[in-house]
Amino acid sequence: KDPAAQNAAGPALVLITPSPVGVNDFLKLAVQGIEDSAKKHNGTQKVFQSTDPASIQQNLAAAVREKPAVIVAVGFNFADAIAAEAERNPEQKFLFVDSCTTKPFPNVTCAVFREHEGTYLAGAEAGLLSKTGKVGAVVVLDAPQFHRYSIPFGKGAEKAKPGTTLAPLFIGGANPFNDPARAKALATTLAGQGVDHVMGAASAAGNLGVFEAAKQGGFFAFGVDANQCPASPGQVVDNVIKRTNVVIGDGVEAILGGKTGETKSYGVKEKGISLTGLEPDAATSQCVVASHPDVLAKVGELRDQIISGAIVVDDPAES
Amino acid sequence: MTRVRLIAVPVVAALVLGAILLLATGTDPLAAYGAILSGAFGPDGIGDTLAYAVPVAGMATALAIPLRAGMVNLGGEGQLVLGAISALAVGLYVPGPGLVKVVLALLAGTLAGAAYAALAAVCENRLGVPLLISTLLLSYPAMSLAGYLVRFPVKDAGSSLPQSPQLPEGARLPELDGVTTGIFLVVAVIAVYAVIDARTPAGFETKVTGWAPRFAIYAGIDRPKLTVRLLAVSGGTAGLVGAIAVLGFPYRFIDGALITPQYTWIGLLAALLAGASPLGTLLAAVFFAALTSGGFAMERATQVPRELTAVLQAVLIIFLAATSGVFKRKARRA
Amino acid sequence: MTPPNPDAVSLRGIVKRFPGVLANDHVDLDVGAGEIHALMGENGAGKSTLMSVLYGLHRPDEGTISLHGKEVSFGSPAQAIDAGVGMVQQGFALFGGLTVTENVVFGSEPTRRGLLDRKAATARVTELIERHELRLRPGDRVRDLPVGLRQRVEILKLLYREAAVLILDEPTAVLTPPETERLFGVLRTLAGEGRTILLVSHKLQEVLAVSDHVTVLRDGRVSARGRTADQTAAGLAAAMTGREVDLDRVHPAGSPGAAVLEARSLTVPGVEGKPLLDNVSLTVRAGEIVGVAGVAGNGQAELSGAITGLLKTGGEIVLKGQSIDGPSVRARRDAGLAHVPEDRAEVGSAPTASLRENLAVGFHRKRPLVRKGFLRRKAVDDHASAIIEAYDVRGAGPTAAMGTLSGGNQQKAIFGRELTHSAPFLLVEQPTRGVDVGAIENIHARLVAHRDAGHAVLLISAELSEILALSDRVLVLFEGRIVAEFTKDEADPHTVGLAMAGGAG
Amino acid sequence: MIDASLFSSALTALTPILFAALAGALCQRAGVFNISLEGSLLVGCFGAVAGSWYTGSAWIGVVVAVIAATAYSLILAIGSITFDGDPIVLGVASNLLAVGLTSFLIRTVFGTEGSFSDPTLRGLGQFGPIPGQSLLVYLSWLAVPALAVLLYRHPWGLRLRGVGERPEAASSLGVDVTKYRYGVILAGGALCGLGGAQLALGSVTLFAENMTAGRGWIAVVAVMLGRAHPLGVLLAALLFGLAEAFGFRLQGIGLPQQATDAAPYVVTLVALFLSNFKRKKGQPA
Ligand SMILES: Nc1ncnc2c1ncn2[C@@H]1O[C@H](COP(=O)(O)OP(=O)(O)OP(=O)(O)O)[C@@H](O)[C@H]1O
Ligand SMILES: Nc1ncnc2c1ncn2[C@@H]1O[C@H](COP(=O)(O)OP(=O)(O)OP(=O)(O)O)[C@@H](O)[C@H]1O
Ligand SMILES: [Mg+2]
Ligand SMILES: [Mg+2]
Repeated sequence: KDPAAQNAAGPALVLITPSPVGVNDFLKLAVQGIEDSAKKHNGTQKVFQSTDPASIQQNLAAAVREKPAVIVAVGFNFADAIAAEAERNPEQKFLFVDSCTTKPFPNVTCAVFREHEGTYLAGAEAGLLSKTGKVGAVVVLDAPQFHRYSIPFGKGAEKAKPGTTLAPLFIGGANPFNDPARAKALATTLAGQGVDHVMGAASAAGNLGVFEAAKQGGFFAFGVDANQCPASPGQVVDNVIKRTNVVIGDGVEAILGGKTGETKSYGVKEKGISLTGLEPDAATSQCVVASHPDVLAKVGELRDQIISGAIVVDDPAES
Repeated sequence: MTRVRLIAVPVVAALVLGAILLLATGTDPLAAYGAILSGAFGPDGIGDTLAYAVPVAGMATALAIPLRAGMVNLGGEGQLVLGAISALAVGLYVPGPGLVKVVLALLAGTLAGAAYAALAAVCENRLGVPLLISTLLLSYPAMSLAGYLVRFPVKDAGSSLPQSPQLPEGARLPELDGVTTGIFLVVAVIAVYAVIDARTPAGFETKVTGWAPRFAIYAGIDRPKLTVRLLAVSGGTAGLVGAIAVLGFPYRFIDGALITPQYTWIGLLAALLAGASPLGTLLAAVFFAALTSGGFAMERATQVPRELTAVLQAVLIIFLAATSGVFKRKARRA
Repeated sequence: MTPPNPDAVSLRGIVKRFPGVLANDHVDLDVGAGEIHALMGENGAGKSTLMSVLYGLHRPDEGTISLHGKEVSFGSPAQAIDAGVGMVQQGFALFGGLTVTENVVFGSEPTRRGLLDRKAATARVTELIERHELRLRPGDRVRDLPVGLRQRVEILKLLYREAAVLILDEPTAVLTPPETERLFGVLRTLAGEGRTILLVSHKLQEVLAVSDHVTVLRDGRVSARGRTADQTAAGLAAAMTGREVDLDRVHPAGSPGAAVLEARSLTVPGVEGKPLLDNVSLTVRAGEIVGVAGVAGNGQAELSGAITGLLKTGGEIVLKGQSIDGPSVRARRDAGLAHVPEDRAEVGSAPTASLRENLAVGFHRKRPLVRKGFLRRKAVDDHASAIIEAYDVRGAGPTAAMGTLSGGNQQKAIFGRELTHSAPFLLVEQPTRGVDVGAIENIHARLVAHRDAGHAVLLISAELSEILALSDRVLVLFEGRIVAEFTKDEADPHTVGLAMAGGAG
Repeated sequence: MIDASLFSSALTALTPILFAALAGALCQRAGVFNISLEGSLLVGCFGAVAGSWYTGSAWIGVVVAVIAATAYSLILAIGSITFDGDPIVLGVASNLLAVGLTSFLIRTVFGTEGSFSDPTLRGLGQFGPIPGQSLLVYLSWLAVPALAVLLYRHPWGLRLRGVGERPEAASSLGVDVTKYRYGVILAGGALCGLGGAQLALGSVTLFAENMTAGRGWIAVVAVMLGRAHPLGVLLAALLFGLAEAFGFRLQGIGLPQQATDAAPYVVTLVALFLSNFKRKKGQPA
């Protein structure tokens, strides 16, 4: 139907998202990644957006029926469905980003992130900047996967300034991934307890609630996935960025090159995870941390220690 | 003939309205509708439709049962989830051969849902909290409890997500072409409901209560007892649907996975639409399931937002409510 | 043609059709100022419809309405009210949750700075109450008032609106003789002030006693009219029904046998300490009709609830030697109780369901309707046809919705269903409320036949004449207690009426 | 555990619920069972954001929210009054419609999905002495006595209650039942519009799919708990808001979120039990 797609000679790629892309930075980067890959290999690309476990399964099955060169799935919600489809369709290649199947499959390539390393660095910034010695986190759900955004934040802060404490709060409720008002209320609650730096891992919409609380309460927040500083300039200190686009590009390239079945972990060292402030374009990022070169210098040291292995950040999801 | 017209007019009206929406967004309505149809009933789509229809029809039937007596159970989500988590716990922890486990798990799910819904009935009978409110309010703690369980005592050791471990190989309901064999259980429940509704004193008493509650009490039907019974059956059916869901792919309980697809609300709508009649409820449920799976297919094929089908669905019901007598509260008396 | 002194109300050629029914068929009606005009007719003759047309609730399909010689046309009651027409509808139009004052001013409230002026409202209502000696308290909640007082609230509403034309649709259906007397006193005073009163009633004696003129409708057409002084009860009854009706039939006494129902010390607590039913004991024997007389609201509903099990009560009830004071409604019915309730539409039937289904209720767990646990369609059909035939229930057949039957036919169906149980004990409440003379005759005959078949019957009725015509024994209920008991011979309207008013306590 | 921010966050949490619950109470008084509050709120949220975005004025956003939610409530009004449809069917259907329609519109109008926001999107801003509260918060508090006066001190209120108790009687006294019922449903829609505007432009400044997250259902419960009296409804909403804010505190002392999530519902249920228990004791049979 799409004439460009008909003419393209290269591989067909399908990206499946677990929820609508919209303003979700993580998924936007994934879409960017698949588009870049398609362009690079002169292929075609499609995006199937899911809304719930049932539609994830449907979309995955529909993708398999199209027999593309690579099916890319982002998000931990795909684990069971990919395992089932990979088993049933050994010829089909999958790139699974952000999580992995429990059992390895020769046709499933996994790319996972070590977000906790980035969170740790962000926590260090918070510790250095905090006046109250209390930092907090507003996180979607109280589950180990999401603790990667809370516990290491406290650890980093404690490392940077001993004695700093962490207060995490979780959104939960009827609609944890889309309840900005509740995210804001939680952030405000933290501020009421003396917290002045809040890590926001409250979903795309939820983080905006956290930032607004920060603006109103005069405290600071941290974003995730991409540079969220422009959403609330002056309030967002820094972001734990996840280079999903790069990771997808790498993964697709590897699969097209014939390498499949691996699991690759991306952390600070592999440049899959970083902080906006540590990137070359930090100065134009509108992030608060850009005006604290001393803090950035110290955090840069910590990053190097993580890269060298001198510091190992515990993964809360492993516990 | 008039019945056909009663349904046909709203359907056409909804389709026309949908077509206007589509034209407004610059899409060919015929292509979009074609994609919905083939996505819902085509060789690739029918499986999706059935897979979706199992929980929706199951929940629709669960909620239709008390609705027949004029009782609205708004707590289907909690009962569904509680049934699922109970079935899962049995499947995981009760020793024994696979088949026994499956049967016990289904039973446990049914019982858990039944007991919980009956509790809401007791709240109405003993504490004067209307059923509508007691079922709704009790639903949330059940969902929280299940979330808590898979987060702590029943968590999947290998995963960092709020989900349970997978059930062992033997303790699963097999799939046929992507559709759980639980479909037979759901069909059986609907068949039993249809027979009880049409042919037994119990079904008759339920209907009498639905027609005229005070008349039913006058005639010797014990309303509190009936409420408990109907809610137990309703919750039990919801629990069974939950059990079928966890015993099927992906063979585990994932926090929120039974809630986000809106099985319960769409089921309730189907039941309300059909006036809780057993076969009508089934038809409406399958229709909604087809619209949903067709919607996703349409989006994949034409990039028209799948929400269009949600809009069509709701508009259709509203037109139905407005133009036909199916939802009339009371026939007017002389 | 135009009379020099135009009538206060003049209806000309009124036609009103409902789907399938010609309710009013070219009806003419003239009523002078200061006149009490009675409107009579069988159930469904079109009385309420005609009055509703005058009150703006229905628009006539044909015909004209004139008030004091001026033609008017009402699209809504609001317009009729503005033109000075007021109506007390059959079965009241009161709000139980509101006070007397609120009910009275409802729809034309006095205001001050945009808000309700409660003071002015109360003052005006109090003044009207005093002037017409209505003995109401403006602040009382209407739901706490007995029926007789509610009736007065309705009258008060008309007075408050300064209605020149007062329509009362069967106002005495629920009143006792003394209350009726009081009401008529008020009506006469109002007529004396020059107001026009239209009174709809089935009760011949009342009409003869209070009205100046009378019009009889039959099948939507005027079948008789004239000065009341020129009419006789038998003549009016014949005009209504088109046949001779035996009006004053007092049925012969039965021959009571063994006690079937024994109730001892039935008590229902009230809100403020005063019990609604206070230590009531009674016995009903086989082959006996025991009538419970009393002004509505003196514990009748509670007595019925206590016996049927619809209300939880203190005390003991023994049915055929078996204690039933614990068991449920169903157990009591299984033990031998049948019941014709007061409220036919909501309690006695399911209006939206078919006649067939309505008739199956109560038989739906028993043979022959059920066999091997399943309801048999054929048996259900046969059962319905049998009752329809035996009790002459007229309508569109067994599949017609109960609610589409006329009131009289609904009553026949319910009677048929309950009598078909052949239960040892039958409780009947207000069997002929709102039922026309022809139907009354029929219902009474059936009750007596039921008694003569050896069944025990407890009859609760606010209609004293009905109690006297049927009962072998009469109990009088006053303020929750049985204050007097009479044998058939002792019972006469005067003494029983006195007891009903508390004069025997 | 208890400090000013507890009340502040309770206040923020309860405002949309309060608006919706007042809408529900008004409808209930007129004998209309309104369970489409959730959908009305959501439509209000969307209208507010769309209005603010296209005009650059948050207050025009509020007006658009009110218009949108009022228009949306026409579904219930026309369906249940003019066509005598079952209000529960219409409520459930229109709630689903609100979710579908706003998700559809966010894609077709804003060209995005999931949520829409922009740094230049105008919010309501703070007003008055209490930090973090918009003018609408105060308005919601004012609405309580205003509605109480309307219901119990104004002729309309008297007629409205009459319509709720016995529509046929009210109509025979010249009160246009249809007009009153339309009036309360549409007014309820307007109130929900204000609630949605507060949620989407007051609490936060964005629209997210299904962002009402069950607040409309809580409002339905609050109507019940508050016995459809404006003051009672306020207390019920306050109770819920406090219980939720308190639940956040419990997380702070280490309870898992899954446990504290249930807190407001359990508290509400207990409150319902207690209030009914008292009533039962005071009023036998
Ligand atoms: N709203 C209506 N719709 C259809 N038919 C009606 C309506 N109101 C009255 N009828 C029919 O019109 C006829 C006249 O009814 P109406 O109520 O005027 O009788 P009535 O003389 O007042 O009887 P009753 O003594 O039972 O009160 C009846 O056949 C009745 O069923
Ligand atoms: N609202 C209505 N809708 C449809 N049909 C009606 C309605 N009201 C009455 N009818 C029908 O109109 C017919 C006449 O009713 P009506 O009330 O006049 O009966 P009736 O002959 O007076 O009987 P009865 O003496 O038992 O009241 C009945 O057969 C009834 O089924
Ligand atoms: Mg009649
Ligand atoms: Mg009448």
